[in-house]
Amino acid sequence: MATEHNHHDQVGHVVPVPLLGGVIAALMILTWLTVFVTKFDLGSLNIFIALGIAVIKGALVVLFFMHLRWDAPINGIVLISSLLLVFLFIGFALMDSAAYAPDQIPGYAPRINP
Amino acid sequence: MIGFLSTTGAGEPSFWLPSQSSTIAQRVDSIWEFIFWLSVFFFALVVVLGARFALKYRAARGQGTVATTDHNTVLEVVWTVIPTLLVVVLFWIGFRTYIDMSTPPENAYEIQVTGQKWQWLFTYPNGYVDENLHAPVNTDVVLVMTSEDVIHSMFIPAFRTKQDVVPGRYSKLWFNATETGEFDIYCAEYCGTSHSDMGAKAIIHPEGEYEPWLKDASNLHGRFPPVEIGEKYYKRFGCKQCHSLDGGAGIGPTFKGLYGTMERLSGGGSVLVDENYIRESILNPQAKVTEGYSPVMPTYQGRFNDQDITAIIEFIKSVE
Amino acid sequence: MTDSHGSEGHPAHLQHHFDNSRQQFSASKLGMWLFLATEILLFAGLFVAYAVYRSNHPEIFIYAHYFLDTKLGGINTMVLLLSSFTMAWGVRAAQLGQRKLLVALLSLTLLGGFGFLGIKYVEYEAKWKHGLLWGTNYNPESHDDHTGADEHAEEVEEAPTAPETGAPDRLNLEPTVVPPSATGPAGTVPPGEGLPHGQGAEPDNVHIFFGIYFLMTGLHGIHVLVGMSLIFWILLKSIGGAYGPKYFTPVDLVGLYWHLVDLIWIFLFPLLYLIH
Amino acid sequence: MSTAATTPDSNYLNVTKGALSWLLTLDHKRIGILYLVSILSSFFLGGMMAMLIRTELLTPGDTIMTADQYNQVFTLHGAIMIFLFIIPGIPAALGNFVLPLMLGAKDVAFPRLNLMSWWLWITGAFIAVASILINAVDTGWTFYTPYSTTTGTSVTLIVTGVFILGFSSILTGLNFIVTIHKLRPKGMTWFKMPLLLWGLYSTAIIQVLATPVLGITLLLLAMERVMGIGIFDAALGGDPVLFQHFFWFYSHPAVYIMILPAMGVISELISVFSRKHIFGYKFIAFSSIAIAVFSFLVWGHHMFTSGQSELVNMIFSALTFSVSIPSAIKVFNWLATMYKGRIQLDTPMLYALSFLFLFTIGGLTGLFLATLATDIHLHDTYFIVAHFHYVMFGGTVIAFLGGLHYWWPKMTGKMYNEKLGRIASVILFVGFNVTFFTQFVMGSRGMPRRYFHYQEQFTSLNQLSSVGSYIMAVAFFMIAGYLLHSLAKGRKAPANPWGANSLEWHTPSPPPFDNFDREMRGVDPYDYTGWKYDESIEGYVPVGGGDGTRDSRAV
Repeated sequence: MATEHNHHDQVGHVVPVPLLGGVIAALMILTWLTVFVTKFDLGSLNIFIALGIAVIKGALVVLFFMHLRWDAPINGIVLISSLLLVFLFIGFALMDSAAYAPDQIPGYAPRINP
Repeated sequence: MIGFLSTTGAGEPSFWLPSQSSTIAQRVDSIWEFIFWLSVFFFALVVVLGARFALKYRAARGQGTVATTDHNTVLEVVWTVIPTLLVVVLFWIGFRTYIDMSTPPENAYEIQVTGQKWQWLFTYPNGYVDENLHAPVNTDVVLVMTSEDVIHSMFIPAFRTKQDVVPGRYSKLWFNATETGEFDIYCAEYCGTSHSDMGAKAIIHPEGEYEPWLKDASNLHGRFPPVEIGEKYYKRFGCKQCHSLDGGAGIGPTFKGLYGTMERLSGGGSVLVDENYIRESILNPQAKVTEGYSPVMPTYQGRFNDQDITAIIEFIKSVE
Repeated sequence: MTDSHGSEGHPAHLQHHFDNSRQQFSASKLGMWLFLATEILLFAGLFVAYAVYRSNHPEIFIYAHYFLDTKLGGINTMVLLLSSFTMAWGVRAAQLGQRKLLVALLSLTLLGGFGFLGIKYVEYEAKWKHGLLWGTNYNPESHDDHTGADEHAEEVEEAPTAPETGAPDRLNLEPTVVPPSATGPAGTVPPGEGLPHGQGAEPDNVHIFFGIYFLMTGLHGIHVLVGMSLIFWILLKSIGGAYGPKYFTPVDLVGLYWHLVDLIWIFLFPLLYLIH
Repeated sequence: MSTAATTPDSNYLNVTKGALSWLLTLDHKRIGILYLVSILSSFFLGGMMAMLIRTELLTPGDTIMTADQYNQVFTLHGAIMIFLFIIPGIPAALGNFVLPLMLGAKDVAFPRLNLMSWWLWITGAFIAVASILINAVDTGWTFYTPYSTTTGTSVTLIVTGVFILGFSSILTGLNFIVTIHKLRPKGMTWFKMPLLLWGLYSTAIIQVLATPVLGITLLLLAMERVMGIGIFDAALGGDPVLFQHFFWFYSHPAVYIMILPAMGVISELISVFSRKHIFGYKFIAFSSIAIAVFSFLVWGHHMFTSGQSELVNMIFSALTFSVSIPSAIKVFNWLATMYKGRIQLDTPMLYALSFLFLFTIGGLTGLFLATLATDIHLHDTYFIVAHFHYVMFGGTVIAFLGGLHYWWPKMTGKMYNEKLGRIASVILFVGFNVTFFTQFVMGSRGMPRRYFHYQEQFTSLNQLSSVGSYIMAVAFFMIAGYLLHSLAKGRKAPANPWGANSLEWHTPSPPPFDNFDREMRGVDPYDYTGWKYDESIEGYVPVGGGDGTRDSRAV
């Protein structure tokens, strides 16, 4: 079991512990923050703030915990493509369902309220 | 061959399309025709070139290679741009007509439609229900449709129009018939066993004859003997889906020879099928279920009045 | 045949169709990222369902989320984040060949997984007990069943603070959606005046929220379980000293998977628990 | 130093023996063969269902079965053909065999995942077919809610099967992407890859990114049936139209999973049998990627009449047209490749020409369906059925058959009867057009799809269509006959019977276990100048001598 750090065989980036520690600290603070801001009513801003904080937290995890910052670009492209498709899917589904919502019968659910 | 290429005719069905019987049908058909000839042109281009190359340059087995140019950017850009421009045009004309097809005109005559397994019911403004669509000629008519169970689709080929009918929401379809007569209505969205039998007729009345028809049709009890009314209800309100008239097995007992028999009940005991039992079975179907059948019949409380129920009883009596 | 070849220049872990370790590692990594992309798109469906119902029926979500305990959700978020941290550190330990540290960190990560599922269990059980379930199983206790306000306040442990802190403000802001029928603390609402939590009359089809809640957290929970099994597996292998600077691919890949599970929870938490 | 081509040396078929050596193989070639046998069995099963459908439709009323049986038969025809045959068809069977060979690689990147993919396929297929025996399924392959959530048939079971099949498809796609990225040999840049690899690469992107959405859709559907969660079922407050968004988000890209590899095969065939460099390589390569990207943007055109909003209908109509452009580019490039070539009308080329003819019809009729105004009339009619079959059968299946005949010598080491091959391809072509062209006419005249009974006016067209399907059946039995015969009695195949230059032809037929006995380097796959015809082996040999499987010409 080799314990020494051999640069020639080394594949992948080694992340320093202080950096990992800094990231987890930031994640904790952001978690507290996202709960804290729900105490304030900012109308429709609330969900954007909550999601914004989640995106920052996610980015920290992806970039540092998941090594993407030092990884081959193709892996990042894979991630971004999948996220783009998620947005595409959500975007069209929201656009359409909002547009036909007025045609729906409010509260229609005969098996729930017969 | 001439028939094959003749795309549209005024009113009459052509080789490709059914009769052109609504205002929108003429517009749809002209787009159809445009795409048709465009397709014929490109198809001929590909086939003529392909066949010509295959024959002209055909060579015996074992040939070496040919060295010619393997790309030509100008050519490739040309055959990228031309299709692009053509499809932009296609999109635009198709979209414009579609918007007119999908936007019901204001003040259109409104008929409520319910789709259910497996029939259409058309409710007219005065409350009269019919299994066929009756409408006046040269009038904007809008159908406000919903489904009782699964998705159906209202399809009237002669009017070139179609719209899914979805449970839990209303969808609309409109037309303005340019011809009188009877036209087929189909269900175009697969809905189970009798999907292909879920048809109806669009009956377009001549100018001034629709209102009298509706008045006359609405007056059922004044026009028909009870047995015939019972038969209409039998067809119209979903009875025929479960109760056969010929003794055939179904979800419910057959009506053939039913009246006057003693039926065993699923909870034990038996009952004489008389006026009161039939009446109870219509209004409170779960009360006494015949042995061997599931308690699945919906109640018709509130949908039939006494006169209607009497008519149905008379009809059941008549089936022997 | 893929694990054979102890021949010259071919380490034991190198499969016969790769030229070198670097090629094999980067191939595994790309494969894993592609797999993570499929996971993201698998969850995408649930996020779409969530987005559609939330945007078209916000009243359901505002009403129903009071039944969720933000405190427990927040603690669970932290537990999962911490386990992600120990996992990331574990990858470093594997890369540096620090075997004991790796074993310790993987054990901690696994412990985090257990902690998360334990808290989840508490939350699920409370909902089960109160009939806060999906579809036709949604059958919250009716008001007549209450024997006393105090008992109820204790039982519904997942929503003790919501009415006191957030509800009044929210109610003022959304008057059309949620009628401000009551603002008192839990259990003090007179029967017949809507639900005991004070968030007004129950809107139609609240069960849809719980359907989405159980689908999202359930599918995520299954992923936690799978991740824990994988961590357990590499934990056993790492005790035997299987990983070091030359070969730590499985640790790295399992780490990626675990972080993804964390990543999804990062979004689930505000979407389900922190609704306005 | 062995002499692989001249002596019956060890090859991947005979290197190990016994059933287990096949069922647990990690060799991509054997897995390709396993897949080939599996999907052809499914094709047979699906084909039998098709024959039942066409026989039932000989008369407008009841012919040989009940309405319920008919609904089950067309559902299973669709489900089997799509999920069991055509999606794995070219990628998992032909692709698995040739992709590493074309790359000069020893295997795919993850051989164990590859084997797992096949076993998942077997498991999924077994469950899906078991649902036929247990109460069948009558929803149509589209599983539209709320019909699928309320019908009494075994929907949950088949959905489970298809869910597993989805994983199988994902694993194949994932493997191909990584293999193409990481295992290309020296000298093979992206633009020196054979176009089939571009096709498979684009396909794999869709497989990886779209299939999980099918997974969650089916999971939600199963949950809807088992638990009644009410997302898609209107009776529980759900939204049936939302299900269609979910379903088509996968299932539209899925038709490109079906057609893109077929286009790749056709690019190979047309160039090789025209003895001429492919025309416009980069346009064809990029058009594959473009189709893969566009494929995600057009799903809503399946929902023009569904109650989807007018706004979204408009966007999807516009986006749908965008797919026609890369498709048109490919067709024109193939024609330009043939121009002034030395065209050899061998069986694979006849299939390629059939493809050109049928795919053009399939593509052009798509214009009627992308155009909103005309689609409203044609939606859910036989026009759609015909269009779909022209693209999927006339396109993909024909290309699959072309590819099968093209690589058959490489896979089996045997040549089939060329004359019978040509005759069968012509019979198939005729039968196909008789079957499906009539359906365009029925559809535009207004006959809805999935109809058990139909109006008298459609009788003669339906009968003509059924006759066409019997003609196709004859062709398929012929093909099965001479291919099986070739296994036993076929002439030994030379290493390079067609004079192609992609790397799989630089190794013996059938290839040895490790594919190549030397390290391969990238070549221009469409440069045929290095090969000359040798009468004695009825195949091509390098101009510089040898048989092309050993020398260093490629290096």
